[in-house]
Amino acid sequence: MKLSKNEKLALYERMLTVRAFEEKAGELFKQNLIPGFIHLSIGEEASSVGTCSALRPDDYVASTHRGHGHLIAKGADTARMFAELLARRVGYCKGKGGSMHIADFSLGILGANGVVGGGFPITVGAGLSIKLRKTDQVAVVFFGDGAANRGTFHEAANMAAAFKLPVLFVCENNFYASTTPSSHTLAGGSVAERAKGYGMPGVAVDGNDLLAVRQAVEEAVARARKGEGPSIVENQTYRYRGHFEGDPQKYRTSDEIESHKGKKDPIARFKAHLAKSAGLTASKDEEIRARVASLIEDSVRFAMEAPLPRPEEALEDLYVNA
Amino acid sequence: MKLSKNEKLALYERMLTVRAFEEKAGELFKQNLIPGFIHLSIGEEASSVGTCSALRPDDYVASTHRGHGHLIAKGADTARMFAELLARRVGYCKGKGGSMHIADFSLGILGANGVVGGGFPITVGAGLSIKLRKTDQVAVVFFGDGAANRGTFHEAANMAAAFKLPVLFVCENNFYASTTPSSHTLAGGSVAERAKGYGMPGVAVDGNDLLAVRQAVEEAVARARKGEGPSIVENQTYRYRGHFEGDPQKYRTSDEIESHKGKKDPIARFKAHLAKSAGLTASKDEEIRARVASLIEDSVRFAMEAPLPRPEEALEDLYVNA
Amino acid sequence: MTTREISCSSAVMEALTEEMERDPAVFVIGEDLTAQGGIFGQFTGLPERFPGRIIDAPISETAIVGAGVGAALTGMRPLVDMHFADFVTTAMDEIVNQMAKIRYMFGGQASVPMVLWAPDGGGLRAAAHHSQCLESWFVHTPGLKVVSPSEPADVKGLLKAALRDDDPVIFFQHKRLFAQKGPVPEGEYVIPIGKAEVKRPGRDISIITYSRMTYLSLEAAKILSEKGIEAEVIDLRTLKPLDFPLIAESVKKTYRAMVVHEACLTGGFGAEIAARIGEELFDWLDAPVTRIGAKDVPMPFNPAMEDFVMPQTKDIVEGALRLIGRDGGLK
Amino acid sequence: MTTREISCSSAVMEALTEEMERDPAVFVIGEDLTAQGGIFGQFTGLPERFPGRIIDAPISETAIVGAGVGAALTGMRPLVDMHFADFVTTAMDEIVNQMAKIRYMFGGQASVPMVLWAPDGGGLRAAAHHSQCLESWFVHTPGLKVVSPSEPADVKGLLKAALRDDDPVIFFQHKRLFAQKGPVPEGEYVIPIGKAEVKRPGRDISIITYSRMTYLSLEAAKILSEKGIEAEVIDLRTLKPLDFPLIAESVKKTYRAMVVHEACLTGGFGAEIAARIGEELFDWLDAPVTRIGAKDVPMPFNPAMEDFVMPQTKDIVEGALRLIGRDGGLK
Ligand SMILES: Cc1ncc(C[n+]2csc(CCOP(=O)(O)OP(=O)(O)O)c2C)c(N)n1
Ligand SMILES: Cc1ncc(C[n+]2csc(CCOP(=O)(O)OP(=O)(O)O)c2C)c(N)n1
Ligand SMILES: [Mg+2]
Ligand SMILES: [Mg+2]
Repeated sequence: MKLSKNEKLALYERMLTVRAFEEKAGELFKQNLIPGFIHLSIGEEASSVGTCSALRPDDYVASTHRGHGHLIAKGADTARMFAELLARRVGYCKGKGGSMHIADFSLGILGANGVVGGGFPITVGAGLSIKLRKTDQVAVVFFGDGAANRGTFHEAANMAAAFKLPVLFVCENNFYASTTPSSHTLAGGSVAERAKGYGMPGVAVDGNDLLAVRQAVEEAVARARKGEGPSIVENQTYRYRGHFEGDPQKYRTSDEIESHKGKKDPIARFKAHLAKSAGLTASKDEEIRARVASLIEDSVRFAMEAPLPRPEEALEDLYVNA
Repeated sequence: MKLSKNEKLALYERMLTVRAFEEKAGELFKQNLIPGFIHLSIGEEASSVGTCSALRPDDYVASTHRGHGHLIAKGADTARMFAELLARRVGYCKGKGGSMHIADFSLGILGANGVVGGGFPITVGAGLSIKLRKTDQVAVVFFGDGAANRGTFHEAANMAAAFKLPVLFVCENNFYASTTPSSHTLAGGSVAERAKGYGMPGVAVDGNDLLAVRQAVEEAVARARKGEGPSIVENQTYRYRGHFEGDPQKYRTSDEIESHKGKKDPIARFKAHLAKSAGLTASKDEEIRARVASLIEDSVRFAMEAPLPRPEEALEDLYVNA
Repeated sequence: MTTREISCSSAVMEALTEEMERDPAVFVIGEDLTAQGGIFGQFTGLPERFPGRIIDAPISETAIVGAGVGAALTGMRPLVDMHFADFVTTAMDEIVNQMAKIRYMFGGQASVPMVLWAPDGGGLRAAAHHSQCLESWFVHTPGLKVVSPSEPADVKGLLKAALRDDDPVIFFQHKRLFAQKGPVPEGEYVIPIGKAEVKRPGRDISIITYSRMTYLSLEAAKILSEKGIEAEVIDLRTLKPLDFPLIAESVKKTYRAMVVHEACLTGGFGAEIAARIGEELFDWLDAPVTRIGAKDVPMPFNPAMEDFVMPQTKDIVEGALRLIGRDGGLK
Repeated sequence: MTTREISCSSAVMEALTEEMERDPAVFVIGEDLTAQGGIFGQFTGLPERFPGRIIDAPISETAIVGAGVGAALTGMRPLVDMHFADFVTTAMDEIVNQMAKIRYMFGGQASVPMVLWAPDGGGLRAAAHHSQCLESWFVHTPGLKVVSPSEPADVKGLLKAALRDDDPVIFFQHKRLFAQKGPVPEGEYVIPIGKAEVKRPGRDISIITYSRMTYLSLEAAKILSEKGIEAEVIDLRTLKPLDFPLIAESVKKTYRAMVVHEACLTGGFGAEIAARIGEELFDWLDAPVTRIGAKDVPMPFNPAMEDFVMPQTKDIVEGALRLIGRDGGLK
């Protein structure tokens, strides 16, 4: 891994963009402007950005219900994302998908998924497609600690390993699945360890350390591109917000939440690193943050001003040839 | 494990019964007397008999499409089994189930299953029920190397381990799933090794060695009864017959099949052991074999003479309270 | 009997509390039940009252449902919480091939006394994966019973009946009705599975419906009444076994029938009801049996689109007017 | 065009061979395909002809179907072999929530050009887990196309159309028809999805059917003809989208309609067809639309029981006679 200073600064900016997007989405939700429900990834930015930074534009990513970060990390347009959350016609899915079904297929994003663990088999299929088409792309599936208990994880891991597919299983282990701590439901306690049962490498990393994530993913991606098969990377992290916006969060204390902030925060940590190693000054930091803020502001304005679809448009987009 | 000579002789007789049942079933099928299709377990008798010999009558067993041996090993009546294969009213399932759906619930058998891997979740439920009812029963699920790749395996293994349920996963690894060798589809190559990912013990044994199977199962059962949770036991064995009767078997050579017979045969091996350690003489062996032969003969006669159900009986047994 | 106003989610809570008190074999398994009383608050208080009997499972719906089957086969009476009805898709083998068929396949040796409890329906802007009404799949599955009540009182009485039933019951409850209140009798009562109820009598047209559409149909009936049309609204409550005698009685009185459900129109349960009415009551009909259901698309996220896709009160009113106008109006 | 007699399984083989030659994106994934040409011999020769493009998968139907979806999203055109249609139960989320909905949920960004190939039906004494007809679930699922042909010629032409279609198609093929032979044109042709066909013209009653029941209906029509009743037999071939115009044309001629399928009666696809005929052709009907389907139980193993449960030719004949007798016989 050899990242230039500018590359690092770009990753820093990307993490800030994810966070700012999520914070804004939370606000809009609170103002009842976003319908349905949304799951924010604040606190998990090193995982989404670190992972996607090791990918090429033509690589595939399957996302989850907590997917805004994955999209932004893969290069999605925050304006069209807000537009989708706000159910506008210019939203990524013309207002038909919302937060749980958001994607930019032109960026290789195979979709957020309302079904936990729904992305595993799809990603294996992308991996198979890569192998059949003989390209050196890779396909990445993001999933939570909770999703690791779905049968789809097992079938996909086994098939990817048996066929040596260029697939990367990236667990974002935030130690909770909705209200349930993984200590109660994840037998064995480790997602990375499960890799052994399929004869593939598995590694758990500090998922709040952008460079650690990047390193682990880079290695797994290199392996996959060489045709050596799949890997599991487990990014251990934490979500600051409730499972969904509005979650009463009776299952954990605010002390517990606070204990993961501050020095453990992935953005603060990378910032400290940059200050030391990439000459990130306070004014440079200000400049980046201002850019991010104005991007988010512009994006929201674009989305808010965008027209809503006509109700009858609900009947479009079902079939290619109806 | 302390088995008396008589106990050992009884297990020998049980294995012979399974084999004789299966051979007879094969014959009846060839004569077009058994409708549908049947999967025989010839060559795998040490697994079914060794496993069930370590169980109590009140323990549960979920069986598979290749289930005749499991039933006999758990104590089922061969006459009613033949009657079911022959679609008679006195068959275990009144002729509604056939070979793939055969069971004696009074013996704790939770059913053969036409769906590969269908038994996993059901067995976990039996384990949960045991825990809730606070008994010291155990629940055993038989499954093949092919079934180990189904998502149900994973969900069941994880749940059993997370909840420390008294469940035993007994893999009958015959290295083929239908026409497909497990080397092609079972990533990692070992079912027993998958146990680690769930933090439970897993052991692979020579599944043609009755005493090795018995030993491994006994240990796992003891653990389960003490409330220490589930285990995997992988009995490595081989099926002599095709996947189903009538299988053209293009996927393997007859040399391969023959190489598993003779000295490797589970019955021959146990016989040799008994000759040395339990004084099994030729005449005693003859006596046992004659008893088995007459049991099978009587059973078939009973079944053949038993009346068929009336077609309208197809409308019965759907609901308890219709 | 005195009654009080409680919500559908309180009705669930009461039914479960009473049945768990009554029968130690009853327990609940599903995801995220204990920390916050279930995602609709329907289990609030139960984890404390029945320690160990409300079980938080891993995200393994296949194994959860299958575990319900295994527990039911071995002496227990599970209620399995499907979280969202949409996720039945992850456990169809367990539901259709195991839960529904075990008794029959094994010649009546076993029974599977379990309740699969599934919150269904749209209107929460939750889009395509969290809004479906899938009852028609299960009505087509021999071996199951299917319940889908609307009023809190029915929820309570039918849930108690389902928990006591020796056969597997799928219990659909509409997510938009959890907060819905209604009068519920004090004390012990059970509503038998398989009985529909006339929620509003009428002579001009029979509206056959269930679940949330019962409320919209009642609203529509009010509007129709102002136009001089008296609609009879039948809430099926149970979909399988179907209370066809009650439907027939009504249609023989009104000569006109309309079926209303929230599920997609094509292949929905309304087709079965309409086909049966058409077949068995052919000579009684003055007009075609009309069906009202959602438009045949996945549920879109955008609220106006979602409302457009789901049947609305005005669709029911218009459907009735069309039907009545068709044969020259009321006689 | 010259024709020759080939079986349905040869028709599958030919269609696949031609399409795999034509388009390198087409491949096949499923269980046990290569060693013995698939469990119905339908893929014989293909593994040798297209090395690496006929893929033996682990027993992981959920992942197999999902992998089909992922491959379809990324430039391929998979045919996914479901082994037995009964096992769709293990992949319903992938079929219903992903394959069917992806295009719509994502606002038309993506398409899922894949074929889910599912051998269905009873009559093999294979009992409850290997005999089902489950098409009505998918007809109720917006986003899918559903095909269920009977004749080898239709199998070939429709399979080619399905493989070229940019939308997901479920292709049901009856297990008892694999050996069924029929005339198939030489050379290249495609049969459009969505078109039914009159397999026998008649004036007295319309028998609307598909899959194996087409043959029984044609037999029944012959018997009826001897009694002076001319039945028109329509083979739907495609169930979704439904060729209702052809049905309507026929019913407007015969004034009587009967729907015949092998699936269980209650909630089967026959309900949808009957409901639609009842609704849209009310004034044309001289008699109720009758449905013939399997009795509402899982498939029993015993052969006589199985035959009793499945619709037989005589049930179709009797159904037609009842219908015709009802309105006083032929006019
Ligand atoms: C199959 C399925 N089961 C349950 C749910 C409801 N659900 C949505 S998110 C979630 C928790 C997921 O936990 P995890 O995989 O750890 O991801 P996280 O939310 O922590 O990012 C649950 C149970 C669902 N959407 N899909
Ligand atoms: C879910 C499912 N998929 C496929 C099949 C078809 N099938 C029946 S047995 C079998 C092979 C099973 O292999 P394994 O689990 O190793 O058991 P074995 O037959 O070797 O005893 C297959 C593919 C099935 N019955 N159920
Ligand atoms: Mg989590
Ligand atoms: Mg095997």
